[in-house]
Amino acid sequence: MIYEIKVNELAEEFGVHRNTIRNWINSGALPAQEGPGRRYLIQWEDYKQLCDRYGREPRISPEPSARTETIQARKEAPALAPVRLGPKTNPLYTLPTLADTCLTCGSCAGACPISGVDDLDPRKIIRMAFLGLDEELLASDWPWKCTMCGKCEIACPMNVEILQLIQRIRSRRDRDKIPPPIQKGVVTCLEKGNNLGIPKDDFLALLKELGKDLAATACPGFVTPVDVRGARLLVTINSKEPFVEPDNLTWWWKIFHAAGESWTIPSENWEGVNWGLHSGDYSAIRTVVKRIIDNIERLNCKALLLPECGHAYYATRYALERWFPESLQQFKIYTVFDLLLEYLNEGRITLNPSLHAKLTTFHDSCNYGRKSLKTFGHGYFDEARTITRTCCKNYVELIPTEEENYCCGAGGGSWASPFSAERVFHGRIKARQISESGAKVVITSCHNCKDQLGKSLNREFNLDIEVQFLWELVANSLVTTGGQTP
Amino acid sequence: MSPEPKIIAFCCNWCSYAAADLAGILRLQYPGSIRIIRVMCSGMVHPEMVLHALDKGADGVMIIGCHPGECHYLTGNEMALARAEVIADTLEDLGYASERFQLTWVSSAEPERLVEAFRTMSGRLMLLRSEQQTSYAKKN
Amino acid sequence: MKPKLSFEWLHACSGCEIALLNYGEPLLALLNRVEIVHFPLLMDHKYTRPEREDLPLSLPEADIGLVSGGVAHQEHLTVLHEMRRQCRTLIALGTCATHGGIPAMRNQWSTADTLQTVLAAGDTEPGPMLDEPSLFLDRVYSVDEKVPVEVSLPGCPPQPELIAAIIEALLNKDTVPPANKSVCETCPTLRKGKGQTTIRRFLDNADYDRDQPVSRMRCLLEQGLLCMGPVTAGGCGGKDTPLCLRARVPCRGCYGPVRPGGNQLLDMKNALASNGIDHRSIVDRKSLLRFSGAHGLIQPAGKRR
Amino acid sequence: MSEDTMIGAVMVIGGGISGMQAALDIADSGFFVYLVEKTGAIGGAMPQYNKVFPTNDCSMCIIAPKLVECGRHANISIMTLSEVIDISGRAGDFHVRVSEQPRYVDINKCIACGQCSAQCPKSVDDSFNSYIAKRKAIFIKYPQAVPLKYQIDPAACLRLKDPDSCGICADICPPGAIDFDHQPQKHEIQVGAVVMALGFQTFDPGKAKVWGYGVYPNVITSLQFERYLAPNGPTDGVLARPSDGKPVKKIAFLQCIGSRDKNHCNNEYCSAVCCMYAIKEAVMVKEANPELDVSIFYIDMRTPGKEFDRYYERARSEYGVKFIRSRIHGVEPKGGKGDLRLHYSSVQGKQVEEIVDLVVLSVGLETPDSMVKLAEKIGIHMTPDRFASISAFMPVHTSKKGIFTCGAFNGPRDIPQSVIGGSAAAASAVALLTSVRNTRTRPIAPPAERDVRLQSPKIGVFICHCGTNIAGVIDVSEVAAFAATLPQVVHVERNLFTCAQDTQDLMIQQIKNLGLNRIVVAACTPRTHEPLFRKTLKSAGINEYLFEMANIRNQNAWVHSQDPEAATRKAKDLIRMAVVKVTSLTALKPLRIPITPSALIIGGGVTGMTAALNLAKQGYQIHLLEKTSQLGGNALHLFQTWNGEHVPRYLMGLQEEVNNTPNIEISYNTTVTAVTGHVGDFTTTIRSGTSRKRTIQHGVAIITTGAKRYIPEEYEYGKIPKVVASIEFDKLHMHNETRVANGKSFVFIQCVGSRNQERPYCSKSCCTHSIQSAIKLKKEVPSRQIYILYREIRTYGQRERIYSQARELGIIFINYELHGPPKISREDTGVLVEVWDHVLHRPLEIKADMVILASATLASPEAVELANLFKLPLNADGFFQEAHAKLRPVEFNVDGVFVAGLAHYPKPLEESISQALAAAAKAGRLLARKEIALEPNTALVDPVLCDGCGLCIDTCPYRAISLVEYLDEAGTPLKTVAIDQVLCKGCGICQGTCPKRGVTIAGFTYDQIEAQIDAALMDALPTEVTP
Repeated sequence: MIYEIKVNELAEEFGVHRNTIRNWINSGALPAQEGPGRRYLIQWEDYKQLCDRYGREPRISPEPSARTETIQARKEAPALAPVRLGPKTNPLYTLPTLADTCLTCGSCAGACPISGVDDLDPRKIIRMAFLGLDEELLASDWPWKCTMCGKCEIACPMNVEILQLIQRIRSRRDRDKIPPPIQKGVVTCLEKGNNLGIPKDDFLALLKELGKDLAATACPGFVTPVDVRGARLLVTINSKEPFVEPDNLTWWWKIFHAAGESWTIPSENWEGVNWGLHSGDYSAIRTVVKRIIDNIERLNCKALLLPECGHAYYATRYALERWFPESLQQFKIYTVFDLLLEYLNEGRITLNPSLHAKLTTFHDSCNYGRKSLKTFGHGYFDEARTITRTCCKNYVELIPTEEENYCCGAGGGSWASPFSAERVFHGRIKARQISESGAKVVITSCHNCKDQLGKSLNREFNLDIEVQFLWELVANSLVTTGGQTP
Repeated sequence: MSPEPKIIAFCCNWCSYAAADLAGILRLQYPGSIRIIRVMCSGMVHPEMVLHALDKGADGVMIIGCHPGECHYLTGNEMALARAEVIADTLEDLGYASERFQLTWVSSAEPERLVEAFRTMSGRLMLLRSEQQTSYAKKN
Repeated sequence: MKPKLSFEWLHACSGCEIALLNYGEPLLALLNRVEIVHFPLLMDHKYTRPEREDLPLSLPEADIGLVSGGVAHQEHLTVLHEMRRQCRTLIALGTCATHGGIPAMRNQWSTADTLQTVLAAGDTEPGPMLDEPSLFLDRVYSVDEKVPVEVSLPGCPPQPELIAAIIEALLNKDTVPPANKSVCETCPTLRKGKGQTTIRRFLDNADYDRDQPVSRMRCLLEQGLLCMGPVTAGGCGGKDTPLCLRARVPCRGCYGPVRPGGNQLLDMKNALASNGIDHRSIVDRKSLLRFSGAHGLIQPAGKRR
Repeated sequence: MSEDTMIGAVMVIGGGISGMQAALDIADSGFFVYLVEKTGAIGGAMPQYNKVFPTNDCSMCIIAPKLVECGRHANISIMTLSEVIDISGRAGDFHVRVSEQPRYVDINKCIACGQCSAQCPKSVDDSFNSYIAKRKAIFIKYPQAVPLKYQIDPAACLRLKDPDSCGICADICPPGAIDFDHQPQKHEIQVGAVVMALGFQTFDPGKAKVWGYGVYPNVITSLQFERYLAPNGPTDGVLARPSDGKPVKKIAFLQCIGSRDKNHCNNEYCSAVCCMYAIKEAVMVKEANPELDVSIFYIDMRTPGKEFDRYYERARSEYGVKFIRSRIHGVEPKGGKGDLRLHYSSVQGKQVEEIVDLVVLSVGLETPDSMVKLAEKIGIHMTPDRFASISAFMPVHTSKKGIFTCGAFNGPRDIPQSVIGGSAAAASAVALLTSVRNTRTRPIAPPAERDVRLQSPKIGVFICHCGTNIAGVIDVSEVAAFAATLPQVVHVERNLFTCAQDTQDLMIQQIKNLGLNRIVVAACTPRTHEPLFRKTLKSAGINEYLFEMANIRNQNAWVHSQDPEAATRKAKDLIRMAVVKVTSLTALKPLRIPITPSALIIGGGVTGMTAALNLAKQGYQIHLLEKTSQLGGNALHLFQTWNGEHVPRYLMGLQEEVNNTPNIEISYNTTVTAVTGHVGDFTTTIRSGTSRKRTIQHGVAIITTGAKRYIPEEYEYGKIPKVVASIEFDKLHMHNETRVANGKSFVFIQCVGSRNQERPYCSKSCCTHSIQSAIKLKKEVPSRQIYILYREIRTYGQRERIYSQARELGIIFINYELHGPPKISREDTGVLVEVWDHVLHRPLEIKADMVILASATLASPEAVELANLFKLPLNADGFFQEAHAKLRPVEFNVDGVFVAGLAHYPKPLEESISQALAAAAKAGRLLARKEIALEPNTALVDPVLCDGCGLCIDTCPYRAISLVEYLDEAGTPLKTVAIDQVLCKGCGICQGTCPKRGVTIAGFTYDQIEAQIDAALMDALPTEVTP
């Protein structure tokens, strides 16, 4: 049966942008011929396949009378080999709260933005774990497409620990089957001290260079403090910044400079990123965080600025609380929000709110938001908004927001992994939120979120927005004592 | 269209009257020209009441009692059944069409059946009226 | 001035008039107290009974008028209207007047059919057809269907004592006792229970002991005989046993229904059916209305309204 | 506690439906009742509802009779705005301190004219209309409140805050009832027992922002929906979108809001009523507007009660309500205009997005913290779910002797269970205080009755609007104008709710002032409301039988709603018929007959024994009949109740207590062969085994004949030995039989024989039963694999706890509703069970060592025979049909006969026990009265017409007619018939037989019926005679 479609209708149905549909047609994901009047003719079977791929209920079915509730699933499903249930050997999990207490009520599947992709959703993952289909779970890519955003967990009435289950599935997979970029990142970090293997002298040269430029422009007398023994605050660097966008580093430096902060960057093992969290490699997480602690002891620092990327903050704090609780007594830990608020409250920096007039909103990244609330007892919602609103008067909230906010789609290592179609598909809800809010500027506190929002969704969904880090916004709003902007 | 046929329905307090109430609760609709008279039992209705109603202009008369064996007074509905034959014969003798009288059983839990009985009776009387009108027209 | 009496008879058989004469000696005493101004059967008083309303008819004015017989013909109607005009109180005498009587049994056929079968048809050479068949009414009516009547005295024939009693009562100006009890009121028979299930024809006698009084005999209806007692107005036997029962014969319902609007057929069959007696075992059910065919109770078959 | 120092009074805390029922039963059993109500009027939550399930009656019509009865009862003192501070003392002699908040309106003066509220400038959110409407600072709780007295809300009133501001109401109040310096008062009350009917509050969904309640205006709670639909609600029953008033096209009901949820609240239990009220609300709104698109999103559709499953099936198939098995995680707005977006995963696992106009949150029930504190202060133990902790065997006793509890405070339950609970609590309180019965009650003096025989009829016609039920279809003003023209009608009146207390009092005034001597009420059906109006006539001083109702609602407005003109015409005819009949009605005196103070209880199971014991404690003689040779009935096969209490030990104790209670006489192997007589004086013949028949005289009878287990035909039962029915499995499990002992894998299959074409009802206790067996199996050997294959898991109420416990133990639940029932086949030594998984939509295979079938509970076949003997109705499934599911759940239309336990409907043990106590309360209430009045409309012989023809004698089914000889004044022997007024039931068969109108039934004479016929056909031309 031929199914005639208009591009924007199909885009509306799938919740994606017109460009995405055109990409799917050009890339052959959706075979279609040009029809009269800017329409495309596609076979119903291809349309059905696309629906299956993205877990959509086909809006029209060939036989209008077919009721979806009939036992059509049985006819349609290929002859699946029956699963022989029995006692589980070497089970994936032991605690019942990871799957057993599930009511199969469907709240998680309803909440998850990529529910239905590969015909799987959180409810089915739990069910497969519960019925002992471990091999299939490990073989499936769905756990790797899941961004572990936790939206399913806050929806679950029975408080099933879905994220721990996904984490368990990821850590159980053979290392060579993990999405290559992530595994490579972890291995490089372990061997070379940072994910991208930047040699030490190139790194130090870059720091010095940047320091000189900064001293020449906004912060006279600035010298990049490397290995400064006795500095108060140890700062880690996300290797992506020196590698790709070196001047991003200078935002923090301007702030430290303005606040007169005593801080330092370790010359070695300065990597803040911790992809062990994505690949479920707990020993890697522990090693990277141990290095940070060694640096603090080596440089005798009093406080640590937790790495600013969402997953890095979560992994580092998780590791500190789980394996190095005693170190928490030795030094104070700051999140990006705590530090910036401290500077503001102590008046060490002052911000000029009139610089950013455009309508601005704040995107709560999952790790700083609901996951942090669940694991560490506090979600950084209010702090983020206080800082953002001191910089921009024209503020609007996304709907839903804070604990119920939708994930940008790039978390859990998705930005680096090969499932870009699913990542964009996941981001469609975030794109809708932003376009419905009418915001022109989106502030976030996580690298993956910034890349996904700024680079991928902005173009894919034609959002025409500007995305800034929180500290970028603060840096650009700084009022130096001389009154002139940096 | 001539007005709906006027029907007098003797409903017994325990079954058909209760079913009529239940039909109300379920909002089942039936012709508005039916007038229900509550009697304690279908056995209480003397055949003269049926003739009286027809003489006074009723298009049809119904007696609706409980199903055999379910009468609150044990044998009331059997009496009504026995008398129904008498009524049918007498109607013919007095020149009335015997379709104008109907005895039927309804339990207190069968509102649909009661409403069905009302509707069929009303339909039958409409048919009878049109038959008589055509035969009357043919004659003149 | 003696009260004036006027008699007339319509579709009648003079049985009622003879019943009055059967009153015997006391009739003479009664006659002295009244002045009979018009009595076609007994007094030779020439007058023509016009067949149509417009023809002249004059009857003497009277205090009490007695009319016997039903109304079946235009002539009866004109005479009846005149009687009504002339008499202050009008008495419908006999079951024919009060309920149509035996003649009303022809109501089950239309007047035209009746005339056809009675006069014209038949194997002998055709008799003379009446010139004006249309003067016959469509059926036999009772007197009170045509004119208001003060006193109804059913009976075929009514009991002479009853007639005299009514006239006496009217003379002494006291009210006429209402007769609203059935024949069973004064019937002494024993009632043990309606056991039987069918009605048999009265071809052989009821069972009773000859030398025992009627009061030892079991109720004839309970013996399976169709006794119309329960549905027939009482009074034929005065205060004691009803006439037919004295002869141990089931009542045939000659006094008409107990209540003015009553239907002897319906009441009887209903009572039988309610007692589990197969009412279809009555061979000719119309015979239950043999005395009260008027008031539209007997209709020609096939008429369906 | 010596007998005589006990106090013959009881305090009932909480004036909801359950508290009112307890108060009425206790007061009618001879004890004074203090009904303590926190708010300004009794009625509790029920008056807020528009309709109630499963009968779809309008809620006000159900509660009005009880409200009025409580309001008028001489032995019930309603203490409004009062709360219990603490209770001290012991059973039989409690000392209760009650604090009463000031009403600021003098109850004796206020005539509820409403002037004050009209002028009051201050309006605040009205909690009765759950905050979607406003009310004034001076207000009445709801229009039909009892006591109907205004009150001032101290938080809102300007005058109370600042003495020299406002005060308008006091100035304009006609009787000057308002007094701003009322002070809170303290009361010390001595009572013998306390009944806590504290009720519940609905969950506030505003706490969890995820549903958008309080943020998006089109997200409302089910209670608010109920108020929108109610005719006396803020929008007069018209449903519109709260955001912009536009018509509603698409509605979504979200189930389990504030229930079965550890995440957004801590109510882990199921609130038991939300599924049913959601279906009811969906059906009500679909009925008004069939094109509406209504969907209900649920986890399990829990409709286990009597007639509930049929109600659910009818909503789905006949009304087209869509049921979607998927819990909605949250509600988001779509665009700015108020539309709402629901994103869920369909049963197939596909994403679906629906845009709806209205989201209704089916909020659950919970106990307010204030009540939890009060309970703890009094020393009542509470369950973790914050409900009164009760034992299954003593469902209305709290942990403190002498303090009983009932209603939703015992755990979430619906109105029928609350009414039964109220009666059960009454039975227990009365049993405790039997020795001091009638010591504290005031005698109820019936008002003198005016003799109206000589007066010419002066008729009052009262026409009811019944909210919009009647007025919405019939032009009531035109009908009222017509009624005024009818002969002998001197007064016509229209009211919104004629059955409400205030209108009743108004009627009494009208009757007295205008000297009315005949009343016609044109409203609902006499079957439910005639007794109520008769009592009103009685208290107005005229004979209660000079009354006739015109049924212009059930048999007119409701059934001709599409044809308003015909309905109006018919209403006029019905009123004319009622007026013409009432004109010729005569005053009747009810026949008073003595009551034999003994009860016959048929069925010796737990239900029968409980009722017997309670009535014995109330001091009556009990005859307990048992069909078999052993007491215990179905409970003999049970092992534990839902909360794990050991049944066999309790059963032994019960049997013992029954055996050595002197006034209980037990006869084994006994069946009933014949029943004659009537309430107060039954004579029942019984036969024990082969011995001679015996007769028993008794005043009341309670049917507790229990039910039968369904012997499964499906799933290879009987062919494969390892496939057993649940009760058999209990036995094997109790004795650890080999198949169970070394069984490794067990499969339970639910709904075997229930909820199918043949038996479209739920047997209510099998889910709980199977889950308990599964938990016991799993705890014994944790390595066992246990599967439960179900259609809906119906562990309603606090039973949800064992469902969660089962899942925590790793018991696997598979739903076979979508993909069809499992297939059972033999596989070497075990049993192969093939079923499809409802989440993965894939075939599964389980090799089970044992398959346990949760078989249905059927009506016992003997029920039909017993029903005929007592002339009782059975419902379509063969269970006894109670008089009214909500108003009279344990009674029949036949007075003096009651039903309890499985004979009424399959139910778990503790519900049978509380229904047994309820039946005991109702029976006890009847036996407590020395004599009762019988309906006086029996047959009367008319000496003028009857001549003893005897045709009526044999037709009488009760052999109440006999031939009589007498001598008239002239001495001649005449015959007539005489009718035994007690035996005669007023059926009228004799009237239908008599050929001479010699016998008639009072209230249904020939002339009255003929007059009604004439009135009905007044404007019909006589059938045109075709020549």
